[in-house]
Amino acid sequence: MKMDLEQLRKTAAEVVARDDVKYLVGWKQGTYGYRVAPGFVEDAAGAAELIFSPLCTANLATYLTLVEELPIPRGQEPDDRKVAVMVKGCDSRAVTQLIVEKGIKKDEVVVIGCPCPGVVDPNLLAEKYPETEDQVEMKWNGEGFLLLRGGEETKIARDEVLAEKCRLCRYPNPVYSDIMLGDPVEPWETDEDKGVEEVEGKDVEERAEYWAEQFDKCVRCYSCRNVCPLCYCQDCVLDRLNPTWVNRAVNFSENTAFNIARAFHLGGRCIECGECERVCPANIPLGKINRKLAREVRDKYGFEPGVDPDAEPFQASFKPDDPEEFIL
Amino acid sequence: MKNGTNPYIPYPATVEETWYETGGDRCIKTFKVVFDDEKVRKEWSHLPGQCAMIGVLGIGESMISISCSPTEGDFLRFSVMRMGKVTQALHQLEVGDKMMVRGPYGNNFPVDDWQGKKILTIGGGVGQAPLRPIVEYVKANRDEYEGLTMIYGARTSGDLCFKGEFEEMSKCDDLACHLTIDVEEEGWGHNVGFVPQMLLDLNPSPENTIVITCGPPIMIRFVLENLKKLGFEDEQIYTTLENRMKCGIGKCGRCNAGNMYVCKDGPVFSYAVLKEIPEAFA
Amino acid sequence: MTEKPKVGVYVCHCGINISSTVDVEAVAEFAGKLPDVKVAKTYSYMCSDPGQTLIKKDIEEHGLNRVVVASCSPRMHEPTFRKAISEAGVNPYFLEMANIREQCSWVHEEIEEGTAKAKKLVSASLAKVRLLEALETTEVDAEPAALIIGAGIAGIQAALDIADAGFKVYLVEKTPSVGGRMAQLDKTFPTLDCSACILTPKMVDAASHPNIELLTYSEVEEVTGFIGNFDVKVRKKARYVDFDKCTGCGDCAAECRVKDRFPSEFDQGMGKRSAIYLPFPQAVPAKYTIDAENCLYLSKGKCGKSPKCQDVCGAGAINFDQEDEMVEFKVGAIIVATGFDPFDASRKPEYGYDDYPNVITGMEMERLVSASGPTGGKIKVNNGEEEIEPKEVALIKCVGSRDASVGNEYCSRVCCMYVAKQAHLLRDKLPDANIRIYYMDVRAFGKGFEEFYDRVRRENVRYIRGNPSEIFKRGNKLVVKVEDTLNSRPLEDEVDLVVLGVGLEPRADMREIMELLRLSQSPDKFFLEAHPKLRPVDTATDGIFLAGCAQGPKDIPDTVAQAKGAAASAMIPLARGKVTINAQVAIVNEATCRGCGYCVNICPYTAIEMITINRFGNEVEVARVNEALCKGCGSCSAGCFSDSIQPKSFRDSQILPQIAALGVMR
Amino acid sequence: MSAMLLNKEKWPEFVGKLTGKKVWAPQADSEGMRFALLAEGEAPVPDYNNTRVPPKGVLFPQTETMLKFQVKATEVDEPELDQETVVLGLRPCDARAMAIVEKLFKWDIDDPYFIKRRDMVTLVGLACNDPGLNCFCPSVGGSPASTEGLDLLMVDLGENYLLEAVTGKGEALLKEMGDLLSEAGADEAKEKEKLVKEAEGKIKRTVDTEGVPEGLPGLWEDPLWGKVSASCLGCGTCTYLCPTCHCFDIQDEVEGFDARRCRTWDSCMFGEYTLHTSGHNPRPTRKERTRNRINHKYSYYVDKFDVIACVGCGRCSNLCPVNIDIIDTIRQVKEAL
Amino acid sequence: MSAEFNPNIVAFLCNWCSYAGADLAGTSRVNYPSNIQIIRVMCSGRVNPLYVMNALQQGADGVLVSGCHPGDCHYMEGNFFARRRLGMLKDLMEFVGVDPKRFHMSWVSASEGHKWKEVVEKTVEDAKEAGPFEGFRRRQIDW
Repeated sequence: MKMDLEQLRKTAAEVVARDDVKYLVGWKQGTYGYRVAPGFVEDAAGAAELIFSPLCTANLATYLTLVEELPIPRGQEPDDRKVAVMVKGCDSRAVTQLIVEKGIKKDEVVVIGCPCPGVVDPNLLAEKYPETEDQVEMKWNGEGFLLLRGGEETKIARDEVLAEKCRLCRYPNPVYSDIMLGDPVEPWETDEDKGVEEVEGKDVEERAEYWAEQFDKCVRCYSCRNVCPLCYCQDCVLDRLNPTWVNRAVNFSENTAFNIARAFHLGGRCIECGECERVCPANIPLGKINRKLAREVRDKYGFEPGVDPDAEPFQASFKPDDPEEFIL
Repeated sequence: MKNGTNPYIPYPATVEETWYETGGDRCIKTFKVVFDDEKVRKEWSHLPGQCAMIGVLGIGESMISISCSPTEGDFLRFSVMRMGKVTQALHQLEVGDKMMVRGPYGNNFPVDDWQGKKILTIGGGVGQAPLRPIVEYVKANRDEYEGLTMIYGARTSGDLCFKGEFEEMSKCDDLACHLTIDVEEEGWGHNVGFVPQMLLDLNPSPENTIVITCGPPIMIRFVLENLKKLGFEDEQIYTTLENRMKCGIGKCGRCNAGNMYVCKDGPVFSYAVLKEIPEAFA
Repeated sequence: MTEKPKVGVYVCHCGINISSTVDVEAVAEFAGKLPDVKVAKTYSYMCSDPGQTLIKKDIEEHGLNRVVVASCSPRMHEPTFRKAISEAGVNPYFLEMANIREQCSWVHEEIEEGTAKAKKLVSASLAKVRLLEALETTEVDAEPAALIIGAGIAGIQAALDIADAGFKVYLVEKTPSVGGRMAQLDKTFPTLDCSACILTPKMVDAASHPNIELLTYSEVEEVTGFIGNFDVKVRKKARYVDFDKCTGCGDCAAECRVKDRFPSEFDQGMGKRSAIYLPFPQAVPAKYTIDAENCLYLSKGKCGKSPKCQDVCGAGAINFDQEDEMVEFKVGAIIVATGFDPFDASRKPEYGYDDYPNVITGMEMERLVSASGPTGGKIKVNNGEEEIEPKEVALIKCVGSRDASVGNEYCSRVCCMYVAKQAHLLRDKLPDANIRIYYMDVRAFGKGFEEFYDRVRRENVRYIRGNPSEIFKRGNKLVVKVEDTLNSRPLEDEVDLVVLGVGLEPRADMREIMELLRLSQSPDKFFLEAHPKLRPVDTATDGIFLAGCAQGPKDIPDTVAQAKGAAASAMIPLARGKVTINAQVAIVNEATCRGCGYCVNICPYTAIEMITINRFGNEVEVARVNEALCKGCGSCSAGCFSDSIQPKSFRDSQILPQIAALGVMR
Repeated sequence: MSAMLLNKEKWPEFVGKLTGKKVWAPQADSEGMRFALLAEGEAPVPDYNNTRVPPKGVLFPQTETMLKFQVKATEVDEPELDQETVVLGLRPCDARAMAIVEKLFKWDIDDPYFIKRRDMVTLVGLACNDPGLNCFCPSVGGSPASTEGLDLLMVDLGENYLLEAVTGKGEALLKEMGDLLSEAGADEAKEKEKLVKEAEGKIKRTVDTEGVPEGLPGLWEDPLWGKVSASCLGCGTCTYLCPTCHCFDIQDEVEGFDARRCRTWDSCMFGEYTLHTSGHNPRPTRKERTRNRINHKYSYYVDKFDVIACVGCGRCSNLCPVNIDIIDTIRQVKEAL
Repeated sequence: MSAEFNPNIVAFLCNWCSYAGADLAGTSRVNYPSNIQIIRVMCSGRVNPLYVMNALQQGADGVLVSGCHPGDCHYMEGNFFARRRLGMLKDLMEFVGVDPKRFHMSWVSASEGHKWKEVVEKTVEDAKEAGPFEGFRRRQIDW
């Protein structure tokens, strides 16, 4: 991996120094352990804190649409400066899809692309190499990873801790960016989607049971929705009470409805960054649902979201020969 | 759990009279309701400034200020602006229908402490609803107060609440009723202009006076400014706050402004207290 | 103000149509107990006058403000009851019908199940009616002008009718002259009128009518707007001839350096024309046009020392600097009269159309037989070796029609008769020739058709029942291989001339018009009418009508009749001066719209556009519905993630309670 | 009653003796630990760090029916809440949280549901021998073996559990167990002391809260709130998983003619939480919400109930998707003071 | 209970083709099971896929969505959108364990009264096979 932190920080500093840039969102060292936090950088000092490492799982494209729209007092001009964001391959698809959906405009953002050899699953990592209170550094190291902690270097094989989404990643290099950092990485052979296949292998009752157990755990914190770069409605229908799609009550019935609705709204839009699954405090394998739908859309409709900024949105278009074998 | 010990249980009250105060999209409808259960009726006691949770079963509840004074009789009055789901359902209630009521909640205007003082109310729009009980209370206990001045304004004459009551008021010597609307209208025999300006024009003396103001935030801001100009002290000024509420009894958490729960520590606050709460005017 | 819903439920017996399978009294009794229901009644025929009066009286007496009628299909009587309640002062959209006849009593047998289902349907209707909103229909002004696309006989006729009624007409024709296909015909069946003789006066009328603005050599580029208010952009293609100066003298064509080099479109390629040309002698307008592709000067930049046409034109009309011109105007209605294309005989290679010069199409035959045609009306064909007068003639019907192998299953309706007519004309010119017609069926359904067919048969024209399988050459003859299916005899007839009775097909370029006007196609690929029987000249888009073969194969009388029908329909909004806009349109909640533009993509009527609004000082993009264009289908709504766009009367907030009512009532 | 000992082998018997009561205990689900009702005959050993979701739902269920009624009626029914309940093996911090929240639910007007449930429940805690990475209970007045809020404390001594009754309810429970238990001696007490000390020593992440409650209001406009909240996603993880968060929403739900009024956990991190029907929102952005959350825990609650409404369980730090770390936040507050 | 299970089926029909087709079935006195309750919408494109989820949640055992044949949509394209959306929903529902027999989509034209009957029969039969819906129905939840 040729990612050079010097270069990254220098580029970031240059970008935030621009008059037309409000701030830059990148990754920075978290407060302890393996944590990496989103960093909002406005100056060179901030830029010097940025990192890019196998621990940078978060999809920062979320922050492009997360900012609340506040009333602007009369006579005051809105701040139209751009927001710069650092993206991995998967994250860049979110940016692309947002452009397709007018969630953002190309000229509202500066996209800094970071070719990504794959990030770690922090849970897996912590399981095998217990997390401690000290801040650690991690690096890509040839085929694997290098963990630097307390002056000690630990080599970790790639397969041992690689995040599931990365195992299945087909776009390690950003598909859309204004500035590209480093050299592109060589895409790798992707595994079968074992998670999805395992569920598919069950019969319908087993599946119902499996998901019943999963959705029963849901606490409806909405972190899956909020972290999703493509869930950017200011006013989510699933929050609304008139009409009520989903009751506020937290129980298996409403949780399932919530999860189905959430997944459906991402149909043909999910770019498989895996954030929903990562942030779920109940450990619901949301990625399986999203990936399943994404795969169906890819296989049956030949559509892949977030790769072409000029594409017609999947759910707002059709082909005369869309599959219809299910129709009576 | 037995009935009576659960503060969340609302009691049915029958709508005895209803009328529209104002029209338009966000119209205000007033309800006069009487509890069905005599015991509840007897045990109920409220003072000016307090609120009640009213609602319709199956739809929900809303915290609404009680817009009548206990001195008026064994009934309650609510003036409700049509805004959301609950108020919409409330607006559909007609005479004879049931409204579910629980309360009273919150603190009240310290009417006892104010005895012997002059009372000045400054209201704007629907903000007159929490002020009306004070006006009525003072009217009913005229001997105990030094007099009452009321300033009330709205955008148009059609946006004034309780219109029918003002004429009678202006007949009394110790009650002064000053009405104003933002822009001139045909047949309008009162002042034209904004409430804060009218306050300046009237130039009330701060001496031995209590001011209670309620209305849109922007009006309050200028009223406060002008009261200061006129020499009023923070302790003389009172207002009521409104926040989103669910439980009404200080549990559900959402109505806090700083460390105050509006539903319990309020809704009545003196400006002296309020200005210490950073969120109060957010 | 929010009124409390006070619902009247009316359950219809429909004689015994409903009451024999549904216990209507029980349904009414059940409904009476549901929330907000003030009265619930039954009546023998709700749609009858006394039935409607019953509802009106109840509205007055009980102060009802919503009505549920449980009776037949809303497709039947919704307008009836809407009108009834609105006469009683209730907004007509405060009505919901429960279909307990077509979808209940008539399809179920047991009274228990019928009654149970009727109750559910009523409770679902009730759930919805309580939440319906009052809607007002609005009217907008209609532009008293019409656009007619295509100036064949259909377009000309429609234009004349509308213009005669006093409305402005823009008649747009793609080619340099009006007249269309009819102008190419020789005589017309069954009366044998000379086509040109009856058409030319109409062409001239159309050109000279004060209310008609004729835009030949022009194409419609853009149509936006809606009934009463279409904005049209037309491209007037450059003719390189000053329209006002050209006298139509023809000196230019005669002197053209590439004189008579190019196949004449009008003569189906059988005749030749110059690069500057008049499509045919009677062309209207009689103005020359330069074919830029073939003109030496325009295509190569050089034509001798100087272009000859320019030199000889006394009027100085030649203008090589001319550019396409855009014309914009507004109309209230549009008639599509773009006509047809004859079937391309090359698609039946077994008939050898591409291989043998003496295999020609019916359209070519028209030109061949025409006195103004390339041969001056003489029947001469090249058999590959020499020019001869044919002695043996074969006419084949149903070429490209009723033929699934070329994708045309329909009957082209005119071939039977034009082939008969051509046989008759050939008989006139070739009294001794053997004339055979190969046919599958003879359909002579029109006025005077059967008589004409009889006449032709008596003129020694042989009708052979059989669909030729192949045509090939043997010596200097063509062999028609066919089985005479009446006596199961295989034949190999040797002939000198084969006329292929080609059918009619949608125009090759109709897709452009389709996309321009957002019309749809029927399975035969012609334009789809709104209803095959009851609205044959209307399209699904209000204010756009069809005339002539654009909608399907037709003969001239039918074309004219339909053109007149389209003209009459198109004149309704023009004459009224107003159009009513559908009230059940979609509406956007701009506060929640996230501006993704999905609805804009989805809407088939371009009724939704993105606009920029100021939301508390922030400029944000949101969708907005043009109510005049919206048809209320609701497709946008189902595709909106934030439920911000909702069709009135079919809002989520109105449908979800319906679902709940059906679900909970088990 | 003095401290008692329970041999771990007798644990199933111990649990078995709780028949007739609802028993909540930490159980492994597909991917973590959570408190769930024990099925009959089950007796999982409470060997865990802490549950992802705190056991606050035992007293304050995430969704709870308050009233039942019929559409169009005016009569309401209340749910029956009179089954005796035991919570086994909750951590001292979670128990302490219950005691803290109880103050609010008893403030002036009793919340009948919480109080009734509290009355019916016996809380059997389990001291932490091995605190987690983000545990910081000592920083906010707790301890790995705190008994606050508990009726009974268990300490894992290896072979045995040491059981110490804290309240009468705890004692009653011990009595119920009869000869399943044996009396503990001084050695065990010493052993416990040692374990607690060790546990405290294992706590690495600490924060000094001195002066924070008094100082917070003064930091109202401090830029730290913008910094802390910039990455906030506005999800409810921190509040839902917080054992002291007690906010709830009340909604009516209708199913046919049956209806109920129920309350559901709510989160001050949701924009909608304070949104007025008029569209006005006194806390319009994540900044105000984050500030409110911290202020509420570390200042307002202290004002009202004289205790920090944070027990240092570390869940919000553990599970915040974007590393908003309450320990770090309080450190920043402290620095800004 | 030995009584046969009678599934509760909610059907969403477009006004122009399928609803008219169902009307035609009525006019032709075609007999079919009464388990089906029709909600009329203007176009199958109006059917928000989440209606299907909602219907199951609110008490349906099966759901049917029916519209015009491709190319016949009164609104030109609505049924194409419906097909894409509902096809995707079906995949999703199946994956989360909702028996695909509970959800059907059909093309029924205004002239296909008999096809309507067949569609209803198939839908009812399938729903019967799938049995009472016990998934995420609201009623399953104990208040």
